[in-house]
Amino acid sequence: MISQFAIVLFDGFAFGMLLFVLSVGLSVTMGLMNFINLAHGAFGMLGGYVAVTLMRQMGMPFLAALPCAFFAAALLSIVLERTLFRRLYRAGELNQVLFTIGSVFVAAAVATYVFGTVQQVIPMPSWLRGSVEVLGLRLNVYRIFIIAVALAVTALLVFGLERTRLGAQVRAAVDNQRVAQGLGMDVERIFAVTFALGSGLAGLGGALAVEIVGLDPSFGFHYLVYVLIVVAVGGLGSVTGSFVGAALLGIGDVAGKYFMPEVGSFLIYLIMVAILFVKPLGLFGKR
Amino acid sequence: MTNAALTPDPHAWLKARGRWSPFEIAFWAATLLPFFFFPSYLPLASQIAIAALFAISVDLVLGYAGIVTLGHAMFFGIGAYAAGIISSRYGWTEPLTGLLFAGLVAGAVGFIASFLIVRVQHLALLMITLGLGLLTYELANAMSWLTGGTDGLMGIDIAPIFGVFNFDLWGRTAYAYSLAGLFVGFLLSRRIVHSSFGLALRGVRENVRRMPAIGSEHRVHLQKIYTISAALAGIAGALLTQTTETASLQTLNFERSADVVVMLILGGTGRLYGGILGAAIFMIARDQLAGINPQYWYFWIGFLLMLVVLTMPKGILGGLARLAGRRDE
Amino acid sequence: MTAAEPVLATEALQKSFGQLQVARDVTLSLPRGARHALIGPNGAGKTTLINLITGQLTPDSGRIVLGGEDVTRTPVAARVRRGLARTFQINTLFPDLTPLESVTLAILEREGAAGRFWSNIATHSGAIDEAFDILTRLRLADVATRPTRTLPYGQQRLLEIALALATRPKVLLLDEPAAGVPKDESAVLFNVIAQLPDDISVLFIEHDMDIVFSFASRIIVLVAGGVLLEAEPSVVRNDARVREVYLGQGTHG
Amino acid sequence: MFKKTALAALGLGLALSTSAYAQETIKVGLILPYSGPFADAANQLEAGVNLYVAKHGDTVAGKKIEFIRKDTGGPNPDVAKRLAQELVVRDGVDIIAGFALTPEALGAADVATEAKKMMVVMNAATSVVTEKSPYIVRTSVTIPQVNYVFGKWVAEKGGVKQAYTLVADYGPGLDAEKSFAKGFTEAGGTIVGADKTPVANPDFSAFVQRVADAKPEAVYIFIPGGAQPAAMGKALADRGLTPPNVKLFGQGELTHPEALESMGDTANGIITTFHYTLERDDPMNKEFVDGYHAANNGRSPDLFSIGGYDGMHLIYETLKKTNGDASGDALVEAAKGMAWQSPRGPMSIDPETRDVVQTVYIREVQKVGDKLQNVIIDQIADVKDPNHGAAQ
Repeated sequence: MISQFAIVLFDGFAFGMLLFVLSVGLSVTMGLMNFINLAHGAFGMLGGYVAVTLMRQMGMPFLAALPCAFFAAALLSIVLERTLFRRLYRAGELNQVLFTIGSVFVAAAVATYVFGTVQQVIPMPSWLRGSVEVLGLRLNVYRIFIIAVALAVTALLVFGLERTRLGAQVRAAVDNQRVAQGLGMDVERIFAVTFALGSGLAGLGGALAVEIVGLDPSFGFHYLVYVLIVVAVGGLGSVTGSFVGAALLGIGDVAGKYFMPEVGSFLIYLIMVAILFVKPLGLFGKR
Repeated sequence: MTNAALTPDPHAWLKARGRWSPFEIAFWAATLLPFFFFPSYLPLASQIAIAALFAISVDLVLGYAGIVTLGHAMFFGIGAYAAGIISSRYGWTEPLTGLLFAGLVAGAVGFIASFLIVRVQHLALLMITLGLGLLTYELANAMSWLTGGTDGLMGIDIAPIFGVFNFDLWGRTAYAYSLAGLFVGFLLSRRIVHSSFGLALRGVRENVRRMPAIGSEHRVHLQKIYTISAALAGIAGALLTQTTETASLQTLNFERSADVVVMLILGGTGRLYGGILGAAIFMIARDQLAGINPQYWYFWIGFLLMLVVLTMPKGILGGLARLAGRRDE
Repeated sequence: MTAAEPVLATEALQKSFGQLQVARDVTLSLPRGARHALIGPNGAGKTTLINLITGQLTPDSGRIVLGGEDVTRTPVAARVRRGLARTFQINTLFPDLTPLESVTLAILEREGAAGRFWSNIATHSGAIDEAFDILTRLRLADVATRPTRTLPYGQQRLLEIALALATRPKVLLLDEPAAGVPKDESAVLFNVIAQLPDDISVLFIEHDMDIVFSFASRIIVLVAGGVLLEAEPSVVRNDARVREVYLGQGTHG
Repeated sequence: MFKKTALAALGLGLALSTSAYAQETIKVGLILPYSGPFADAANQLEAGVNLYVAKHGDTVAGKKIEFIRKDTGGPNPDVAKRLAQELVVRDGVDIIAGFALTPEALGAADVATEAKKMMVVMNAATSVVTEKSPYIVRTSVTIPQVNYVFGKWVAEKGGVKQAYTLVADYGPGLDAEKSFAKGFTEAGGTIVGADKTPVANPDFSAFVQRVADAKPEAVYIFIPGGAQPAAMGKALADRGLTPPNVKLFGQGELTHPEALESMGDTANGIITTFHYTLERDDPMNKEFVDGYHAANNGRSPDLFSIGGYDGMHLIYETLKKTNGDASGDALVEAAKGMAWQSPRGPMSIDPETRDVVQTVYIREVQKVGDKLQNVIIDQIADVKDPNHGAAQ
């Protein structure tokens, strides 16, 4: 019983970490600019398609495809941010919602046109297949890999935010944009960089997700809800919040289904509503 | 100091704001045109009228009271199922009372939900409405003994309206019925908007912090409008059930919640007609584009949404009002 | 309630934000018809005190008594309905409503008629007349039907007062009513305040000492959250501690 | 001369009065979820339709076949009903077809009855569909059809005594669970546990762990095609729930080609029941598959494709039989009892229920060369939907 519980925890945590990589970028950019970017999941989809295409068409190894997914999403996000999204920072949340939903429609149509509606399969290298025995538990190697990647991303983000100049600027801008501007920071530039990083992470998350949840043109819509839950429960602009929120969501989802399969599917929504009712800013939100 | 020529008459001014303009009368007259000029488009027209009523219900909370919601399909679906269930499970086939019943059920659920809704704002509000919507969807799926689950509710049978008008293949009765529902819902909403309560709602939307300072229990206002809006959304859902004799989980899903908000913003919020216009444009565009290319039509819908945001940030009605040089209200 | 009894009184109000004590042991009383000024250097806790009295903030300890009743735990809106109104230092108006609509709304809320959704706003003719009357008194009649956000700043400050008056207050708390208004215009504004009915008790925050000395019948000096002195203008004018606080802080006006 | 003109005039009058006979084209309305989460099903189904038309030409019984495509966006019965109405009143179609999803078919059924048009259900697989209108004919499969006999087979020939069922929590899943359990228990087996997974389920690990805890002899699985089979296969493998440790049974979607590729060798030995098998060794099937590959960038046909292909076959053959009379009554009458050889094998339309009767294949995943594929190990001929009989 204990070992089964541990496995459930492990699986849930791994799923949560996947959601973390997918959503942490949105949390930071929403905290920074109050920009409601519902197209975030579409960057994840792009990352997924880039990874699948590179591996299947060009035989690129998985480990090389992951950074490519990151950079492709980051690059596209810079272009879109410079040309389109920046016009919307002061446009009001409803227009942001409308515009970004519109762009998800466009992204889904383009993906359908280019890649078709078929489920994409990612050819996993053999060292990531199967499971290993750790402390008497059979753990899926790929899930261990996801957790490792997510922890590395967390470490880099925390280090970056705490120790670098850009990180300090981002934190200051999240706390109080007006003051940051007053101190002579170029908030728009900080945001552009953060936006690219966040979208890149979504792209990385998308590439990682293919093996677990599959990939088709509706990816951008399908995972939007999960991403939003992580962001809202964790609290805007907080890496820690997204981490805890994602872990909670993943573990809560899996544990709920394991112990109470009849109500498992709506348990997470119930938990989210309860948390947000008590803490409207999320677990780690500041404002 | 006070110049009599410049000083407005407050009574006349306020009265004028609630008066029917010729445009409005022409608009409602135009809704009858499909009967004569587009008889083969009546099934679509009927569903546009239903979507328009749903959009009006969302406009009441979003456009007039500032409650952004991503979960209003919850009430649409509850109304749809309420109307379907009394027919298929209890044999109550009379449509008008079915409509009322659906409105009451949706309104009651809306009233209960309103206690949660009025206590949160911003992202938390968005996510709680979204969460409640998803919760209702999953609940309806789990209660398949009552709802029919993913297959949809079967065996819905609706008696002729007034015992005379049967729902026909051409959709004449369906459109007349939906249009009547929309018009009555619109009249009610219009009355609310031009009442003192409507003014109070605009006060909440404009500055929620000021409301307590003028002695307003604004949460009571919000609960009231949320309940009314839920009931209207429920009636819209019931209209869909009755005119199509179907009810499915799709009436409850996130897509419907998102679509209605999209229609409303597209048309313009806080104007009642914005919701109607948005619903018409969105659904006609979708029908026409999907007719040309059933696989990629949503590319153009997405393109349209982005274009509207960039060129007409206040929605199509807002854009028209600006073009016409009218004061933006 | 006898005439001598204060309309509004606070008893030993305390409030801290973490280590920062923003109200310490504030005891005040405002008799009927008072014209009291609340002064003090920046950061003395003047606005905080108003927020405590009106209920936007809850005190850590102490009592607030309005018209003989304890309202320490009463919500903001309920205090307003019992006759305690305020204005805001930073305009807190309804940008897209017209002054006529704004003031009518406040009157309807007072009358408990704002929840009626079945009759047109124009049927509340008593409320509309009263609103227009208030606007006329505050010289806003000409702009009564223009959206608030299009009004000049000085008229928006007047609308702040109009909104407060529409609640028919017994006590009116004015938080820097002339903040940001040029000096010549602020005189107009205070003339309006001076003409308020005698039975309204007024407590106002103001930095301009000339205005304070010409309008206040009594002055409360607040420093670091505590009452330094409460006295007649002439006493305050000559008080060494007050001078020191102001000169020491280098605050001008 | 005069005689000739009179004859011509008479002919014209006849043509006008019976325009249904004499018109030059026959319009077929295709109602499918072209957009949204089920877009792939619509694509595959339409590819089957297109392949049939490409192979047999677009003219039948002297009439040109013309398609009008309508998108439902998903399981929306209200939209499907509206589209069916529009097809009938605006586009004047003679036949409505498509219907990948049960709610779509249920929504449109009333329209078929009222407009008296034949409605060809090319996929929607819930038993009840054909009972909703006397004008409905189905060319796909019903879930009880393949699973009831499969339940019996698992107990009798598979030698399994106890099984755990794990199905997606929606209409088709519940149908599958019920009919498999019925066949299985009737043949002496026992169901030791039953779980339902949410339809939109991104992660199966919790459910699979519950199955593993029960240590069953065999597991029966029904999940929708697409991404889920691969995810399910991997979750099972993680828990060591793979043959030969445990016997795995399921409906064909579980082992579709993309899923097998993603699951890898752990899929070896999974036994499934289905009406269409891609690798079935048969010249007609080979021609079908090759043609399909050529027309669709190497993509393989699946259950949707074969449903669409045979649906078109039914439409063509009934039109031939009625000599181009496209009225619903004539076509449905012609369809009743019609039998033919399909790439899937022999099939026919039950004259009583207008539902499909066909061979059910039992397949096992085996390594052929270096590729995993479904190999037919047994087959049961002339299987009807068991529920239609039960209702009478």
